[in-house]
Amino acid sequence: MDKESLVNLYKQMVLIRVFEDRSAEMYAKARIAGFLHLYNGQEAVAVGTVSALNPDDDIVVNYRDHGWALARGTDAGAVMAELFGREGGTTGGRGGSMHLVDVDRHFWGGYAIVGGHLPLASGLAYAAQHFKNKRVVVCSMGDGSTNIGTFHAALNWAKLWDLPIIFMVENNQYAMGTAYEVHSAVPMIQKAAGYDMYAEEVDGMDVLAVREAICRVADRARNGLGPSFLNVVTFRYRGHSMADPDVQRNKAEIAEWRQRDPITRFADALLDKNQITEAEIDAIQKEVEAVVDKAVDFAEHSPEPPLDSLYRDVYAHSVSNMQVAGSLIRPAQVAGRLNNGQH
Amino acid sequence: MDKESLVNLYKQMVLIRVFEDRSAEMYAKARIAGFLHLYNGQEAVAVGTVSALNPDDDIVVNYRDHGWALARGTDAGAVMAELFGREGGTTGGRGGSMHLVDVDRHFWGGYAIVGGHLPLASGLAYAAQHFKNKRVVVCSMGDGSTNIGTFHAALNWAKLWDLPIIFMVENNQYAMGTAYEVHSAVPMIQKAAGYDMYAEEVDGMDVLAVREAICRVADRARNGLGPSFLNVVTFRYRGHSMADPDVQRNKAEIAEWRQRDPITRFADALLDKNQITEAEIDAIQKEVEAVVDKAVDFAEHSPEPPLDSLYRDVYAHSVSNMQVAGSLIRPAQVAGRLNNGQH
Amino acid sequence: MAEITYREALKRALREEMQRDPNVVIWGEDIVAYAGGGAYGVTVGLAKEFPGRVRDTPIAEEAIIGIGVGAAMGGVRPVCEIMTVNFTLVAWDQIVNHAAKQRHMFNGHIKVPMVIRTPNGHGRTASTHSQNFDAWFAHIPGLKVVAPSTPYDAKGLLKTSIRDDDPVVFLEHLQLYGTKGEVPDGEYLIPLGESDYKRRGKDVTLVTWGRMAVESGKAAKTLEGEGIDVEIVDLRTLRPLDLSLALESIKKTNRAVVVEEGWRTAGLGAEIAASLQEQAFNDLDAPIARVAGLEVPMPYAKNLERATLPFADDVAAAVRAMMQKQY
Amino acid sequence: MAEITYREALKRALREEMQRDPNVVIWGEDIVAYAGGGAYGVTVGLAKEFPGRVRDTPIAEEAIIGIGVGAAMGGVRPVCEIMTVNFTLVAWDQIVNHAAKQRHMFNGHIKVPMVIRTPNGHGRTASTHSQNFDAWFAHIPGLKVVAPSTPYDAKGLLKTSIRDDDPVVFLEHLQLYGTKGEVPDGEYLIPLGESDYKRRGKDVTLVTWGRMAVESGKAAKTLEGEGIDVEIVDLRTLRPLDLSLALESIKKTNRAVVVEEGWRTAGLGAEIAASLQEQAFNDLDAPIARVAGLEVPMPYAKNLERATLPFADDVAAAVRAMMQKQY
Ligand SMILES: Cc1ncc(C[n+]2csc(CCOP(=O)(O)OP(=O)(O)O)c2C)c(N)n1
Ligand SMILES: Cc1ncc(C[n+]2csc(CCOP(=O)(O)OP(=O)(O)O)c2C)c(N)n1
Ligand SMILES: [Mg+2]
Ligand SMILES: [Mg+2]
Repeated sequence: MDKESLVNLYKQMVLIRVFEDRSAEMYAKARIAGFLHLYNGQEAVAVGTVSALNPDDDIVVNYRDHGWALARGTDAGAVMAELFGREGGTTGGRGGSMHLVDVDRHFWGGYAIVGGHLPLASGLAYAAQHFKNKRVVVCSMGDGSTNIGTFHAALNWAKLWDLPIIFMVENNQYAMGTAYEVHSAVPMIQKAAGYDMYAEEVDGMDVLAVREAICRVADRARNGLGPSFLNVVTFRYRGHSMADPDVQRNKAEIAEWRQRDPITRFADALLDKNQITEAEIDAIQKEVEAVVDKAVDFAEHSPEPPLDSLYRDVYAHSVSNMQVAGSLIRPAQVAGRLNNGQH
Repeated sequence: MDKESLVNLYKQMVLIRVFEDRSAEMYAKARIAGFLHLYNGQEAVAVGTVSALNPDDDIVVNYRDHGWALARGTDAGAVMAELFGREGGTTGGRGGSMHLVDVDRHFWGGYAIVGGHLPLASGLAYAAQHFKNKRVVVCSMGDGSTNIGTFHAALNWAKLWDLPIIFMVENNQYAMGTAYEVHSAVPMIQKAAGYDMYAEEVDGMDVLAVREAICRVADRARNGLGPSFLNVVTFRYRGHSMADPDVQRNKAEIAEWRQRDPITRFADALLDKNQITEAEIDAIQKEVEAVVDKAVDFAEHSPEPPLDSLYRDVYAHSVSNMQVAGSLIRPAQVAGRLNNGQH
Repeated sequence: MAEITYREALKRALREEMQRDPNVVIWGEDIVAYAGGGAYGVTVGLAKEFPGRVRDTPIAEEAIIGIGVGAAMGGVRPVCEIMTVNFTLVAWDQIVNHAAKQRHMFNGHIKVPMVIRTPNGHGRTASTHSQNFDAWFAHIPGLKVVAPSTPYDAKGLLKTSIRDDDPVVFLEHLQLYGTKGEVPDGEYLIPLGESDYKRRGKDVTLVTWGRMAVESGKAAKTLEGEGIDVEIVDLRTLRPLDLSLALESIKKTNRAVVVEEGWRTAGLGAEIAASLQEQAFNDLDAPIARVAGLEVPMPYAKNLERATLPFADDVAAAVRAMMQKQY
Repeated sequence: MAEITYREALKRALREEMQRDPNVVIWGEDIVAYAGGGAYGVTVGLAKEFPGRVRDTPIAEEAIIGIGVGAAMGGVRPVCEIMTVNFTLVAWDQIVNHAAKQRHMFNGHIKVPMVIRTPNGHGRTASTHSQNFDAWFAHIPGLKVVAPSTPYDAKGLLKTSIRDDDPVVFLEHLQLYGTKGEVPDGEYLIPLGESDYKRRGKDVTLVTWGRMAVESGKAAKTLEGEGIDVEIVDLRTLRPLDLSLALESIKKTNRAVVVEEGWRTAGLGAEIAASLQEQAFNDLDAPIARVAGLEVPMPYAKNLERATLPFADDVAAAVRAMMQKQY
């Protein structure tokens, strides 16, 4: 990779870190509500992965999705506006933090039902196979998402039909408060054995290691060798969500993982090889903070979604007499509250 | 095993074979309706398994359950009456062929939702662990039942909590009309690898091989070594159910498997070792046919369940004001049709 | 115009739409190998005619539907067959939290043009294999739900459903597959969300769908002999629910019986009765009655199954009771 | 008699029943380690107090409930916590085809004494995490369904549910966990299947449950100031459904509004309205009205979530409309 690309990886990780810290502030200021799952510590996973994909490869992830959207190039303002629940957000404030989306960039969204998005990802891979467009699907999930039925159903089928998909576990070793050994009986990588699926273990705190692993398995998929499984070992610095007091993990463990911080580690490596200077690092920090300032500003000024948009896109507009149906479906008591909501 | 026990295994297999052939006749005579899944060819699996279990070990199986009930010692008349849908059946005609049960013999029933009974079996194993009663649970399923989510959820959890359970696949190599290689990408035994579960492959056409395998894994479970997985390779001679024209399997394959018939094979072995005589074999055949004649006769004379029993056991009788609720729940138009149905 | 079966009408709809659009694919359990094409024979021959586009799948309804949702997101138009409606429960989360939510939750950026074909029905198949979840499907914003009662409706509605850009649950019926009716040879479509008069009459309105529309027709013949003239409104689509014809009819008859196959409490019949009494309060000379199934897990025994399910005689009895009683 | 929260009332019920019966066990996701005991704190401290009997599980609702069913068959009395009601859909087949069917299908030879505790509710959690399936649970023969609105009811009904020999779905509510009410210090039980007057009045009957019973109470205060005297019937148990008090009340008020939180079409409110118009036809001076949630996947945006959910003001508006309009 050339210097510029390497520096760009660094910059993207810093962007995610700064964006997440600011999101936490905005949550404290009650600009953001509901569940807010931050990506601090896991930045190298999304950034390394996206750097190895083509622009038209598909990405499907869980609710811990800010880093993925930002790494894929989604405008930070649109992401922050979504967290604020504003019209300028990636879903106009409908999905919120857990359901960012950017279909133009083949980012098919964050999903909040554990394991629920795995079959969808296999389905997208089927579409790639159907259209013979050489696309590869990356499906990211947490370690706690490997014990539910859809994990089995989706992986088993992907192998059976040789679908071009990469199942990537962002193994931060906790599912909310439940430690890995409490929810799983076998080492993560062994979970691929039952599907005879090609599997690798990857250092998720090393952006280049993630990038290289994705290159290898994406290649396999593009060449018709079918699905792969990656156990990407990482760690989240903060609680599960902003609602989590994080009393269950011991501080020493967290401190230890912070020693392996993907951002500082990568900065040091670049400095060693003279691929970046302290001055550039400072400049990037400033540049990124400016981007996030602008994002917050955009979100603050983005209006609430209009009330009369509520029924839009429950269904395609093409539906015959959905108006009639709508008027039957729609409760009388709120007629006043909605200007002229249509289905 | 002593001569008598060996001969008894033989007799049980013959009983199942004769019973199933007679069930087919009764279906043709429209005495039996709905789905009728016969066990011909798989007799050694249930007989060998049950012979290795204690009377208080728990058994949970799928809808192909006649052989299991008979092997466990359930009265053939009660089984046939259930197929007829009569009061004398194991559930008084409510469950029919797919839902035989004999709780006194720790036979917890046949289940008709593919994979649905696996969590129930793990739950029974949890109960054994909870009460420290040294019981072992045998959970039988078909090869086609290993691709659905509950397979994963139940096996994963059983391993995690070290439950005393044996997951046994009666691998007859077809799921209805779908051949093994069409529904599965890996050899059956490999499906245990993802759970790091002790696994064995067993010749399901050899009653003693099945018996010995069960002895080994039941021992493990009783000694706290947790769950096991058995790939018991067998074959069904008839179609999936009586509704199946069985056009998809080629006749040569069926003929080849009939060469390995568990009953004749076992008879020959016993004859070789002079543990049975031709005369005894004929006597057993006659004795078993008499048993099945009696079973059919019992079923024919067993009355239909009374209409007013319909609401019985929807709920426990203890429920406060279930009468009131009942009268609200119960449609008006049938009041006449039911004598005095109570909930 | 030829008489064909409901089964054949469905197959023709599938064939025509597969010929029309190469991205229409079909998958499900035992739809290729088993008995020449499907547990109930709807897809017989299609695998040969459309190589690679009709496939047998593992038994895993959550994947059949979930992978269908993903494929639809990616531009394929999957028609997923679930062997019977009972097994949709295994995929319930995929239907409710995924298929139905995508378009609205993602603000129109994602669409899910898929059809879930599955039969309601019974046949001495006992409690887990004889259920009816019409009310549950009809409760879900984002889903469209169709339940044809005739071969004509079956073909026209299935073609429309396959072309629809929303997820459609298409409820067929085991007891209707073999029934016959006239179906035009040429192509035609029936819009979703439009109910239909299956019989005109002046004394009482029956609001129904699916198998019970057929049973209601039988009851109407019996009642005709007794001088009771029944009007039958077949909803055809259960979501969106079109009650306009039912309301029009009640203005004339002033009496309505809602006829459904499933369990009564919180069944779809309750919604229909509740909406009708709300919108036609002053037109009603009698409370809206409901004919429904008994609220027990379906027993296998012949007499108990018969007692549990509603048939034409139950419909007739309910109508007689309504016509006799004074309010 | 002390004022305690709904959350504390539930915990006391769990503790008392675990002390009483050593076979009562609790399992669920994050009920031990996370935040000291549960995503919503109901089980805080119980794991320490009852070693080995309160356990964190893998995330696999189909197993949490399915293994619960099997354990119950084997004589254990599991109380399974599903973090929120939205995730019960993953286990839907286990609930409908297994928990609810066992006793009847096996002719009484098998019983399933288990409780599935799970909260309804919202909180800017968007479309897959803000749902209400009350109508679906209430549709299922073999299940009992409970939905308490006060700390007093929560404790008494949960204790009864744990002792009940049938599977009970116990619907708590995120918005009620922090609400306070008087709860006796001594033991008491509340039978399942009995509705309760939460307010006596003469002008109009509100039939409701759960959070909407509380919202209805607020609306009643507002309306009192306007000279409208509301009677509130809290169903408390959704299956079996006890409409006896509602019918008694309507005889007096001649007007009823059904108030529910979930989607209107085929919601439980429809069943209540349909049954009441059937049984109280001549007592009614106005059609039975329904207050319900709007039929869209729940949006995250504050204003849209607020518009989608029903609150006291919606109840008051519906009552006013009913009192003003002449029929
Ligand atoms: C089916 C389902 N059950 C439970 C939950 C509640 N829940 C949300 S996130 C979570 C933990 C997931 O942990 P993991 O998969 O490791 O992902 P991470 O948050 O660590 O990235 C749980 C239990 C859910 N969203 N969906
Ligand atoms: C969840 C579910 N999906 C589909 C079916 C329909 N079905 C009944 S048996 C069967 C095939 C099962 O094959 P296998 O597990 O190999 O068992 P076998 O009949 O060979 O003993 C299918 C698809 C079902 N009963 N349950
Ligand atoms: Mg994790
Ligand atoms: Mg098989």
